[in-house]
Amino acid sequence: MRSTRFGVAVAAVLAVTTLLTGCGGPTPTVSTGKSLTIGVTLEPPTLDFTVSDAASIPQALLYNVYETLVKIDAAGEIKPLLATDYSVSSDDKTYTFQLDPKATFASGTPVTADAVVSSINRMRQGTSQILQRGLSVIDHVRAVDDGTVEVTLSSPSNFWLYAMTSTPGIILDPAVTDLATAPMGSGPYVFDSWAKGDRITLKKNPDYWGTPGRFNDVAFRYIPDPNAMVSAMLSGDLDIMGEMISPDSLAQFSNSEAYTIISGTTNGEVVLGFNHDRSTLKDRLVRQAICYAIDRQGLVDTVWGGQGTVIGSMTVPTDPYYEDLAGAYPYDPAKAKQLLAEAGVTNLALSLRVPITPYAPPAATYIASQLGEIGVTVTVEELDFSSRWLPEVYRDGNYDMTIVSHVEARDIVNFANPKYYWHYDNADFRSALEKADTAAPKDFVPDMKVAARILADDAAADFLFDFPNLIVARAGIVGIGENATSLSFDVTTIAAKE
Amino acid sequence: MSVLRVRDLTVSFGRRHLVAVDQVSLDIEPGQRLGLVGASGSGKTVLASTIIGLLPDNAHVDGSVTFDGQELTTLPDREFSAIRGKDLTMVFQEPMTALDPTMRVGRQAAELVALHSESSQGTTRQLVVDVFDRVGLDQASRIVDAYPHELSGGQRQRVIIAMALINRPSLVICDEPTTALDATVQAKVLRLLDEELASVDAACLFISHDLGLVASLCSDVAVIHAGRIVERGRTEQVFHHPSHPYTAGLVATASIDKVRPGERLPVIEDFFDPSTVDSAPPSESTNRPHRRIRRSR
Amino acid sequence: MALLRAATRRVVIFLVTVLVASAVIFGIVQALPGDVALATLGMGASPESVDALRVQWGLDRPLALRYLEWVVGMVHGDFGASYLTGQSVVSQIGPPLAVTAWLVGLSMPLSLLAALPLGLVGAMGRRRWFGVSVNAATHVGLAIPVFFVGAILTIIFAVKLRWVRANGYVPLTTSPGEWAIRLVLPVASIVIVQACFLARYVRAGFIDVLTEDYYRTARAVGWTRWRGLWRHGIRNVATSVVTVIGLQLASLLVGAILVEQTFAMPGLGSLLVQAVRRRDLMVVQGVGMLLVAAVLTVNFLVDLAYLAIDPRLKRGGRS
Amino acid sequence: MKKLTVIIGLVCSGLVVVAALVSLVWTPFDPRKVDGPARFAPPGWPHVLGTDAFGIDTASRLLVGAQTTLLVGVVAVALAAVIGVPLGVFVGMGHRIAGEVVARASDILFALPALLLAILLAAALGASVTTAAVAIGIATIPVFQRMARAATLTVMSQDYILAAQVSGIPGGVIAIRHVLPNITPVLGVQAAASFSMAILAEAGLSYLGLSAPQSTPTWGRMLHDANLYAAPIQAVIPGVAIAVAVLGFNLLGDGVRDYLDPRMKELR
Repeated sequence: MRSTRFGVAVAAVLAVTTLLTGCGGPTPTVSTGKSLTIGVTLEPPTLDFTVSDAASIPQALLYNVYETLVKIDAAGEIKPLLATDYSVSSDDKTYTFQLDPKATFASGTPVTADAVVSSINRMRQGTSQILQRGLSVIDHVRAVDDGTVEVTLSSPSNFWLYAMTSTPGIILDPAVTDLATAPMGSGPYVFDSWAKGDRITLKKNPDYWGTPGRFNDVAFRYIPDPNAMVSAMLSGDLDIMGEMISPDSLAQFSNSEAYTIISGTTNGEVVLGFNHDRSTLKDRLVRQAICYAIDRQGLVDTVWGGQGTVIGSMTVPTDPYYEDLAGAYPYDPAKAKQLLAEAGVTNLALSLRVPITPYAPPAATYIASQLGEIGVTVTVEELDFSSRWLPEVYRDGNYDMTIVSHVEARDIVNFANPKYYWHYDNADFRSALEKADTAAPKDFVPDMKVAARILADDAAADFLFDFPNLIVARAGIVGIGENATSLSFDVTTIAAKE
Repeated sequence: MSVLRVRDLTVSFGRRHLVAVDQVSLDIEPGQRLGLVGASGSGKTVLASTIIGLLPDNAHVDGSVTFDGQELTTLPDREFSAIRGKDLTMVFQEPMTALDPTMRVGRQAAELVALHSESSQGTTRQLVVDVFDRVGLDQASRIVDAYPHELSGGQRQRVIIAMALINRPSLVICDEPTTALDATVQAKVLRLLDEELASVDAACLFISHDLGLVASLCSDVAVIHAGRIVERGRTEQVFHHPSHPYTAGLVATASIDKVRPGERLPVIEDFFDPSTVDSAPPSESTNRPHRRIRRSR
Repeated sequence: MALLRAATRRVVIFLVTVLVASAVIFGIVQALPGDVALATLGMGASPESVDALRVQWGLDRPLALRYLEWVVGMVHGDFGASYLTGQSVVSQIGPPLAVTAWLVGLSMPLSLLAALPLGLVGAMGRRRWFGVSVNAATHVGLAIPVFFVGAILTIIFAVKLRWVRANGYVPLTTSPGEWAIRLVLPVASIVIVQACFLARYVRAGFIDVLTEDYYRTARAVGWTRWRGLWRHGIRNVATSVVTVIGLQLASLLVGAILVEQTFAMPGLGSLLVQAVRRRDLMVVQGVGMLLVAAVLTVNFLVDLAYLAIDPRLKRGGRS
Repeated sequence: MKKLTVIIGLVCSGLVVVAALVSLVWTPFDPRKVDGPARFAPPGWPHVLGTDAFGIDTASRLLVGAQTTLLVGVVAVALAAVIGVPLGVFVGMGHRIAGEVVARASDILFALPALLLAILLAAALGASVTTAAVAIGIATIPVFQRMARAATLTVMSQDYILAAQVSGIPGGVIAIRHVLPNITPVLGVQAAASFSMAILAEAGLSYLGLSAPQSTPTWGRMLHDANLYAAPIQAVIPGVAIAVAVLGFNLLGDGVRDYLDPRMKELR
């Protein structure tokens, strides 16, 4: 493969920002020594991210407790963290990381090359699919010297370094024994306690090697009930409502002297997934008809209080290769009916089996009503996510349509896996994606745009909207990233003004 | 002065004002024993309940009841309660259910004493044991600690009599006190009642359908029929020379032992036809001013 | 001697019942479709990784063996360990049980305290305006879903007036003040509904007494209406209310989940729902067993309480 | 007063029944038709009770929801009675060992809280109104079993049963001819009470997401989905509807009981 300047270019940017190491530029009037309570919805089943892919684990721990060699900042750029710098070999297969000599784990142990190597190797054993997908491309890892780590890939991958900014790249304290309940990392906060069903509390790492945390403790409170979340915020119990899951209640926080509303983007594409194993849905005309029949802006307005960006493919605005394809299937029920007729489909009846999440059942109600308008009978079923949606829809493919927000970054790759629950099998798309992954960095973005367009043209799914990063903070809380570019709820940049 | 004076007492029930006691007047002198005789449903028990102020909520009372010169029908519950159980007491028909099953009988009696005096717990217990002893309860000191279900019917009725007499009342209302008891026990309890009433010198309104009992215990008798007093007088007088046909019927049916074998048993209707006599059956009273008495049970 | 024999017999029956209950719970729980390994791995799980995790957690071994291990473990006080976190079930049940126990433990006496006067007034005034209105109020209170009551209380007292915290739970040992201020609304919600529920039993109990001859006796010996009813009615009422509370205990412990959900409290019911969703079956079994054993024990104790309250039963006992 | 109770009970439960019947043939709007621009309309015209977050007419959903409410009550009570009553009569008629077994089984069932059953059942079969109703029904079996047993014991102590037994009439015939007719009134009262309890329980299950999906209009689900802050009235409406239904059937049951229970009547 060809050599690349991608890594070098990034490294140049990093050199300038090295000293900032993840700071979002706090105002001078910050106070330290207070506590921060963040209301979020889903509690992790376990804290062991090598076993579980639950997004709630990195939400609380990534960048706060665990650190990675490189991180993603709020603008979607790769920034240094434990590594001050890195370089890529000319064949794009070998990455050499220079570790920050100051870096230590919270336990006091320095972050050495050996620790990094053993951590990465440990991660490669993990059962988590995210870990396996991110790390399977690694051929071997070795410590060049105390402060230098060399990772050799089996083939070049534009996705790899990006994956290393998330859970696959977490560098564990070698002393950690119980990942499920006692995480140990090198971040500005250390894990303090987990009151199951209630909260996870982090406390300040007093010996943090970089810019110290600004709060003595940070609590993630788990409040699944949307009304209860709003009540907690309104009664002054929360500093930040980390996930505003009832956007209709936003009006309660319109007083800008008391609250700040942050509305940005996330990596979550809310997708109306089709089961491509179903004969009717194999037909592109039928899929396109469904896409034309759904008024996505209307859906966002009705289901998510008008918050969220209508998208047209499996990409979100913070992706470097994002292209606005939202106009691909404008709302046109007449056209939808015509396409159905063209496809020769009459009396179409489809199941819409959705997981119980704040967004999916309402979206299903909306979609069922709209598809009813073009004569498609939709039977909605709500399934518990872990215990029923996963085995029945995800594993066994027992569904026609479903709605899920795919929260991981760059999860467009899932469309290249015919075994993935959509059973989408498109050789053109696969080769386009493969081409982009292994392409020279300068070709990555245009190649990805091609791949994304294939999905849109093929109506591989109906890409409903980009899940908004909707956050309410009490006045005085600053530094919250507008766009959630990673799975982390990154508190390292947050401060409280007095 | 009469200990009890009832004047023109009318008691009716419910929205339809069904009359149970109609224009009744009677007097009981201190120490006097008045028998009140009548068939079931004649209004005996309602009359007794009215006197002691324990009518159900839906009763309407008209007329006057004075006890020791005090008007009872308008007396507030709190003041009435101070008289009940002290000067005016009652012995009920059903000894099996008249005692609280969850409380030791001695305590029930002791509370009654404490309720009407300031005596201390210790002396009260002794008083209760004494009274229990007097009413013929063997091993009275053990029985005070018994629960009602541990006692026989006769024992329970003795307890109830003891409770009725313990505060030395001036009037005891006995509502068929022996009906629920075995014949042998009946006689004993009756003798006891006779002695004890005499010993505390209490007047008595003795309600029964049994003429024999009344004759053995009471100096005077009143016959009630369909809510009205139809005859009243000295016991021998009324029983031997009944002036009202209903009384005659009662007496005849009571003397069944005088009927020769093979002969038809007499019934009241042989002597008395309710449709012809002035004693109308319970009627709906109309246009009668009714005062709802204070609710009590 | 007869008493001893009867007691032994009851204990044996009790133990057999508990054992059967354990089999029933194990059977139901194991029959649930779904898979803890898959639930844990989440989206992205591959069949191989699911199988690997199942082997790692010993889920591939025969059912009977796992049942035996579980029962033997429980006899030794070991209820197993959560698949997800590896923590022992006992240590996982502890904190949520404390939350629910506080919630129910505080609500019940308060409900009873409120229900007694309500029921007494309702019984005594059952044909008059004050009793009728009290009775009507209890009927209405009983008909309102408890979580609806909770929501209304939250909006009024936490959001509008800001007198108390909206929701959440802080352990007593962490901060007594916070603990108390967060318990006010959930306890009040339960009390409002539960008091109305109990008041109806209290009322019925007192009305029973009103029709009893011994109440008439009490009145005849000079008790005033109210004091007489209280004096002679309270035991009768206690009998029925103790029965009701005893029978209700399990439902209360689990039913508290409605309030826990409304007030975002990490109680036993929430733990149970969460564990069922994630198919953390050891936890489900553990909580289920705990509840059933608790109720069976309470039923047993209720029988004893009957003896204490109602002397009639000392002979022969309750059939 | 008793009359008033029955009248209010009849009116409230009658409202529910009428609403359910009306919704079979007519609703003001399609209770499933989403109308984005009309969302959160306050009560008025043409949406008498306003609209919900989807712009669906609340009055229409409320009417259709009455069907579900009744369905839950009927299914739960019928299930509980059909299983519980024969067991109760069987035990009450004095089968000693079988009786002990049934009593213990009923203890276990009683010890399993209704909600736990519902959670497990929803986990096994999926959350739906039917699952919820069945779970509530199963949990109510012991109530009917015990009630039927107690009532049967009372009946069995009557002389006419003894007479029947002495004349060699088989137990089954006695059960059907003498016991069942005599315990029916008591069970009727229990049925009304259980009916309202079932309605309330279903609302609770809906609140936990263990009953109807959003597409099925039920009162519990409407309450569950209501946004307390954006449109509190949309929570109040189903809340009141549930209360009216529960109150109605409770009062009806009470009224019937008062009517049947001679002890409740004033003594003459």
